[in-house]
Amino acid sequence: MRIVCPFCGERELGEFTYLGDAKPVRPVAGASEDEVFDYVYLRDNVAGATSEYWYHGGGCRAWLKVSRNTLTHEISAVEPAAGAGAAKVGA
Amino acid sequence: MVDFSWTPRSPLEKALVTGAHGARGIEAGVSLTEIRNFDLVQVMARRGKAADMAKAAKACFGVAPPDAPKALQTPDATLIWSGPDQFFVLSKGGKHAMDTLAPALSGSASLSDQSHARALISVSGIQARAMLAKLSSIDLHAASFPIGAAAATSMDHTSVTLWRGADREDGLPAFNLLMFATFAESLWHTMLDSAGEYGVTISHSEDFA
Amino acid sequence: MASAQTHRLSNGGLVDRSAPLNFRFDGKAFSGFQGDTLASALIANGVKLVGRSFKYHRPRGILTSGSEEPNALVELRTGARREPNTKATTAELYDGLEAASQNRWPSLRHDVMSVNQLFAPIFVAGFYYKTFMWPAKFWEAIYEPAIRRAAGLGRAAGVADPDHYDKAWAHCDVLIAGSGPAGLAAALAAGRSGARVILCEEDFTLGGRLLSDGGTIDGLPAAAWLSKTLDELAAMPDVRITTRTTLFGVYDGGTYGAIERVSDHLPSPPEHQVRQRLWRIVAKRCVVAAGAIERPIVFAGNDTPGVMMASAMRTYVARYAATPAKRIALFTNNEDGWRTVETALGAGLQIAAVIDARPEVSPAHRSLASKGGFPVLHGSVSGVDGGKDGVRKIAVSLTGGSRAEVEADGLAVSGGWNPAVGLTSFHRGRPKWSDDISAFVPDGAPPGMVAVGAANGDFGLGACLSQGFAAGATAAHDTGHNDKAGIAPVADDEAFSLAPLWHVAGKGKAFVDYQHDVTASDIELAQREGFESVEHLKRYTTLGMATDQGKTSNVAGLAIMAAVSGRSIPETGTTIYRPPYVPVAIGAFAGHHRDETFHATRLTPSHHWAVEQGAIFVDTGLWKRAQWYPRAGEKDWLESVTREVKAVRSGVGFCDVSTLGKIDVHGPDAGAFLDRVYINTFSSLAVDKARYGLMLREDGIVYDDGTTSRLAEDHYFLTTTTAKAGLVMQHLEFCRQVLFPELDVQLTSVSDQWAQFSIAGPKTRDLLREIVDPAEDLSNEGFPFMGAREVALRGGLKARLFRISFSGEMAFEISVPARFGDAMARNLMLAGAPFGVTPYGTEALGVMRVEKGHIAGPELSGTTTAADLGLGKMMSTKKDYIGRVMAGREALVAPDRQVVVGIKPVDKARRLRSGAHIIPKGQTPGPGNDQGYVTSVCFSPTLDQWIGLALVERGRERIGEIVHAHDPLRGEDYDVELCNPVFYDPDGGRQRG
Amino acid sequence: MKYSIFSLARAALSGHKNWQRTWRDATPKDRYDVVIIGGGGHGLATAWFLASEYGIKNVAVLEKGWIGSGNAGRNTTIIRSNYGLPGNTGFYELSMKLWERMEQDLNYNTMVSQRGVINLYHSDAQRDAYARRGNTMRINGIDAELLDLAAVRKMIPFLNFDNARFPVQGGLLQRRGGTARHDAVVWGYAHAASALGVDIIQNCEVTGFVRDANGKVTGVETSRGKIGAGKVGMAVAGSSSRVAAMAGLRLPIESHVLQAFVSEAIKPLIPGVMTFGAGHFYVSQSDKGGLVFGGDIDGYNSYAQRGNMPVMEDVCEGGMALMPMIGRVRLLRQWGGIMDMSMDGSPIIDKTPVDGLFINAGWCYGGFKATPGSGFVFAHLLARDESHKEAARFRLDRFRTGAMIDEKGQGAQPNLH
Repeated sequence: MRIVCPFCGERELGEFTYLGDAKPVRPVAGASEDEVFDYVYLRDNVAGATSEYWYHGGGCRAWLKVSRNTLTHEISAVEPAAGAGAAKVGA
Repeated sequence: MVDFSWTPRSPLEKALVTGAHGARGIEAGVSLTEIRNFDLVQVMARRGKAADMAKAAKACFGVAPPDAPKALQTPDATLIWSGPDQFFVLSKGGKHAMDTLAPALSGSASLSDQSHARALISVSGIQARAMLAKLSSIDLHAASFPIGAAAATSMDHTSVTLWRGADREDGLPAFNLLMFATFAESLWHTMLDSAGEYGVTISHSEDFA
Repeated sequence: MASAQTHRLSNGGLVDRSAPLNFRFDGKAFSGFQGDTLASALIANGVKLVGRSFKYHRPRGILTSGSEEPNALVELRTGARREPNTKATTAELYDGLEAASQNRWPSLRHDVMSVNQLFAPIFVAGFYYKTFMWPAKFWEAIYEPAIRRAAGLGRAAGVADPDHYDKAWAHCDVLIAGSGPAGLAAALAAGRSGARVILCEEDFTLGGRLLSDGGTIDGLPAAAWLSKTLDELAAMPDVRITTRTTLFGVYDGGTYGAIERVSDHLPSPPEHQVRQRLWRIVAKRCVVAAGAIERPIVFAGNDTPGVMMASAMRTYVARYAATPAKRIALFTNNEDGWRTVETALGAGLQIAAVIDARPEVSPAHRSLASKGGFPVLHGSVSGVDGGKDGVRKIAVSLTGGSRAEVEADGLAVSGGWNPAVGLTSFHRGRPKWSDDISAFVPDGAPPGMVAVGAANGDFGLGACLSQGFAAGATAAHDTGHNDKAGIAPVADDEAFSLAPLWHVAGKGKAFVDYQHDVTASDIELAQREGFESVEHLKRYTTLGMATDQGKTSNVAGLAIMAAVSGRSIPETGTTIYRPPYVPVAIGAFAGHHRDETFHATRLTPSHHWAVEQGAIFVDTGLWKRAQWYPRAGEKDWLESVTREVKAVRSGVGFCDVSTLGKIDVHGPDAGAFLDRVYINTFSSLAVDKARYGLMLREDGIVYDDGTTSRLAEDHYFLTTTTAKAGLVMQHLEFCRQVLFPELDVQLTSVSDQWAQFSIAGPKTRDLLREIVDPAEDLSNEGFPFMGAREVALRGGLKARLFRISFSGEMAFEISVPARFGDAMARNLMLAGAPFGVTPYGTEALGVMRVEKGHIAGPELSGTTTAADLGLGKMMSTKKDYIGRVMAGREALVAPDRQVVVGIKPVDKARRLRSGAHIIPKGQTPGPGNDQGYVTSVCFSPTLDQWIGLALVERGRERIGEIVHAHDPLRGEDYDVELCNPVFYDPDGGRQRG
Repeated sequence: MKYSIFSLARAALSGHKNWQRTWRDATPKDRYDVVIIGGGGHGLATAWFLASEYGIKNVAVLEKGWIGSGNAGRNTTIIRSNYGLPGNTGFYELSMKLWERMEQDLNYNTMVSQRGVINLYHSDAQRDAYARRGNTMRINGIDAELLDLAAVRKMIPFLNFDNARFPVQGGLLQRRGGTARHDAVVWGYAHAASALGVDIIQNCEVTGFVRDANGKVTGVETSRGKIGAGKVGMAVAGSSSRVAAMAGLRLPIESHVLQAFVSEAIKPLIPGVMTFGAGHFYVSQSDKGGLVFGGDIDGYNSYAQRGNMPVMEDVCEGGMALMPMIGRVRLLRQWGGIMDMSMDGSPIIDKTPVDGLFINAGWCYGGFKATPGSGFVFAHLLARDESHKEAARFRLDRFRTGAMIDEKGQGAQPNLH
């Protein structure tokens, strides 16, 4: 598999570490146990197009949101996580 | 009281043996030169401060730091992209060391001294690409990785910073490799293993190539 | 003396008669020529019997001339380099080659195990599932060992492979598999357009079937066109052509695997050279010009030595000038088979007969037959008379029902051609059936891949050239190159005519899978028993699972299954094609990563100093850490470690702790950030102070711990455990970039920047005063416990000093830039000499931490909560942090959880061991009363007894209780007392003093 | 027809023309007492135990492809019961005991071969962890031995002891562990269950659940029509989330690809099963002679049933580190299976919040060895509406309550288990 890092360009799979589904959003402080449980444990585990977090730890250390198909492994889009490249926020 | 000396010791002090290595009877296809005792500072822009940092850096170096995987050579420093909003300043002689850069950049960036965290090796020669192809998944073809191209990547499952410097005087390509100091000896042996079939010339230097 | 090459033509072929090579097969000396394979050399020497089959040990000869070979497998080379199951058809001959037949005893000609053929009526497909069940114990004791000995093929060397392997990456626009006419045409078109091209050829000579079949291209004889084309390609700097290289797999994102047999054609690899190299090729486009594989027809006796694929037979004659037989019969169902007749006649061989299953043959062939003086029989081969010395007589069932016999010493067989659909199908694409050629053709190839020529089911030379060329041009265009391909090479297409024929009914065993001895009747039996799915068929009969990967057997097998189950071939379908396309040495996949270079090694800054000191090292992750420093006269590790601990507790010692993960946390929001990742608060930490921190995973379980210091308002220096350094960095980056992007914080690993030493013991200050600039105040007031700041050293160097203690002693940790780490160790020795300074290793470090009740790896097991570790009070109730909510789940706060507690043996002389379980005293151990286990133990020199930490149910409520330490694995069972885990200086006076 | 050497000999006389189908080719009835989704080892074992142990014979097993086409036919065939945590330990030992009588139970030779499983250790910390685990086993009445270096050398002298990056220091041995012929397990259960009246229906894909007004599941929609059911049990590891989603459930499970590899057949080289403790590599040698080996999952969610090269290389590196004698042995085939990776690395066998729907899922790396045990306890749950005592901890709500069974201590990160 090859992932096009938005910062580094196309790189091979071995440079990246997988985390998981990017859909669950960490509940805000004060959220209930049920909400946090859902965030931490339950997954759609989609067979098809998903968005997921990958870490370019063997490269620029950016966290990436990768749109990938779990049936074909085809990658359709890659974008940086909100805080990767944050120095340009507001610029 | 006893007298101390604080002699710096390269992480490759033991492993690096100058001279020839590998296949004999052919002209060495790869030259490996360790550059010792350099200053290396990691500069990371603060949130929303990319433009400020670029401005401040320009004041220091005369050029804006690279905003993409490239290495910029200035008369007294090399600025190497190392990730989004960040770059390395590689220099010698203290002009761009941590203590001098910090005041100039501190408002817009966070600085970490990495001078001792890395070993620096110059890989050059007619077989440099063939040898690096055993270590690096990056396409180093002249057209894909021109002079000044840089990459934050991995070799042997270890993070490295790789960039292509100016060609050697004989026109052969030269690559620079910053690797973590604690991995350096291990990676060095892997490099020798990769280069052995081509014949290797090994040296070290206090100066950049 | 090597025997004469009795079956070598006096001229012709691509062998170099000026370069004779000697070799041995089963100990007998032979000679061949440069350019031979082992198979062609054996043929040239008249050797027909080369192997034995898997199950029945039937005598077998050479069937093919390529990597599809099922029969001619040998053990190549000897000693540590012995390679079992090597296909003689792909092994390049070299001087001194030694090969042995396999799966036979005592010899190839007289194989005792061929007795299995007598049991053949019982040894049908799947027979073992129906028997060997009684008595149950007999399976492992008797049946299975016998089966295992009988099964298998060649013998592995059994000792370490002495050769090296490496792996490399390559990148291109257009990757081409195969150097036949289609592949070369593709390379020409893509190369001329300026694309970067890599062409991989499995063979050691370029040209593919052109080498055997010839032809006319652009008006030139094939050989001339080939040489001209190779010259043109060689002049293109961005076209790379590699022989002895098989493209074996396609992976995601246009990554391909190829194996280059760098030195397999040599007696042994030259110095500094590898045996084989694994290529990971990243290609934007791939043109598969891998050709097609001729398929056998299943008939009784079709495995007799001397029965050979028609195309292989003409390859041996034309390319190698070796004659598999003197008097050849051809059994074909298609036009192409006849080319073997033409080649054989051209070489002066005799044709006994052509048995053609088609109703008609062309007038041209009729006249060829009359010219050659051989009959054309319409019908099928129904049996072969012969044995281990080869074919003698061939029985023919003629169309219309009568029978005929043909005397011949070789039978060429052509059942048509199967495109090599492996590569195109490795992404689970299923090839589709083509009625035109009665074969499966590629469908659903992975992105960027296209099959051309024979690999695409177009067998004509003209079609191969034009398709290959067009695909090369398109691939170049698609990868951004100008359309400068020029004009395609031109050739005529050969006539194509085929009447599908898979199986000829007859008496005697008719083999589908030669190597695994799967017969047509096995397939019928499988169908009868309900194994109709092709996947069931494969698994039940082992069809296609041999080393040839079913290249010659799969399609025939499923065609027979289709026939007996009344379905069409496409309805029956194929099994899934799996990489690798050819078997690949495991060593090649490992490359450099074996033995001591299996994984990288990390060395601490003082490593080589420690080596000089004679330290014993321990692997901690990738690190080598000094475990202890033995001294002359010490009888074991315990004595050394005990000395080191005592030295620290009574004087001063130091230990390289540079392996701890170290992270610079910068930015205005650094404190707020740390508040969210740690359970305790860091924003309130004063500058120049350090604090112990604990972080949880989001599920509420403890993740890591360490000391973090505030070096400036906007700069914290965070440390992690050695084990988790990289993972914590990743986790913090996730927090920074994904969870809390609104915070202005920057992270940098500085693990390698700093050499860090722990200096501990009551004389620590004395030693430090020798090292640190006298102007620095190291007094308890000037540098209190948990202080952290930069200091000047004597000699001008700057260092960071942290007043933290893992040992429980008065201690500091000192950091200097890493290149000074070696000097620091030497200077500590120098400066500490008057105080008896003692370097200590990780064992002593561990002893002192257990004495002090500090948690470490064994307690941070990934299942313990902060409260389990006795650190529940650190959990802030005033802020949100990672893991806070999940840590409150009922089972994680249950009162009966196993928590950290100290243990002491009741018998003070007893040794403790980690991994023992805790059982209430007086009870018989069982699942119901297994209350915990011992996590860490040590001999405490300070207490002069073994002590330990344990995780025990309600442990802290049970201090003082006597329990059993139950250790059946080591046959031990003894009483221990649960106690306060802080064995040493519980008030902490020493570290604060 | 009863299988034996005598029936084989008799059949040989008639040219094997009289063998019956190994299992009946059933057409679906309108309704069954229990419908099992998934014709893998677990589903078929469940059906057999329902029929043989609990007297429930009106059972259908629905398989979308051919039986055994999922992980039952894609694993590395290892059986063992060397688990360390309450919940797993007892369950896997129950399973092991069922392996030991499987062939006689089923009248089918599944080639259960107890040649031993050894987990090698390379550090004191690993030894201690294995000691803890082995003692747990012994306390639960399971065989376990802790071998030191000398004992390992004696038992498997061909390992790389002298030139290793992470030298072997010893191992935890379970002699009763070993391998079984994976496909035969599927066929054996199918054979025996079919003989007891269970309908095995291939090429029958479940496309939805039939629910009554109260939401109770009363049947399934399939590619071969609607089939009514008193209870529905799903045993579709690899696809659990997909099937559960049809009932509106989200699970603490991710699907991941696990690759496996087999070498060319060679004469006997390796006696039992070995796992390398300093890398990702485990290996055994099949009766046919191939080295069957594997490592870790590829690490990213996948339903593609095929993996990538980095893991393949990683596994072979482990192999070469442990026993460099296999360098010249060739890798013959590579394939991938889709694993239900749960959030704590342990399985789920429970009722679901949907009435009438029962789940057997989350097997991670443990599915094959669990086959008979899983079938037994799932049959118990389906028959009795309550968990078997050895599966009582495999609850679906344990993640909510915090009662995880986390052998590896990796937490809610499925790809690390």
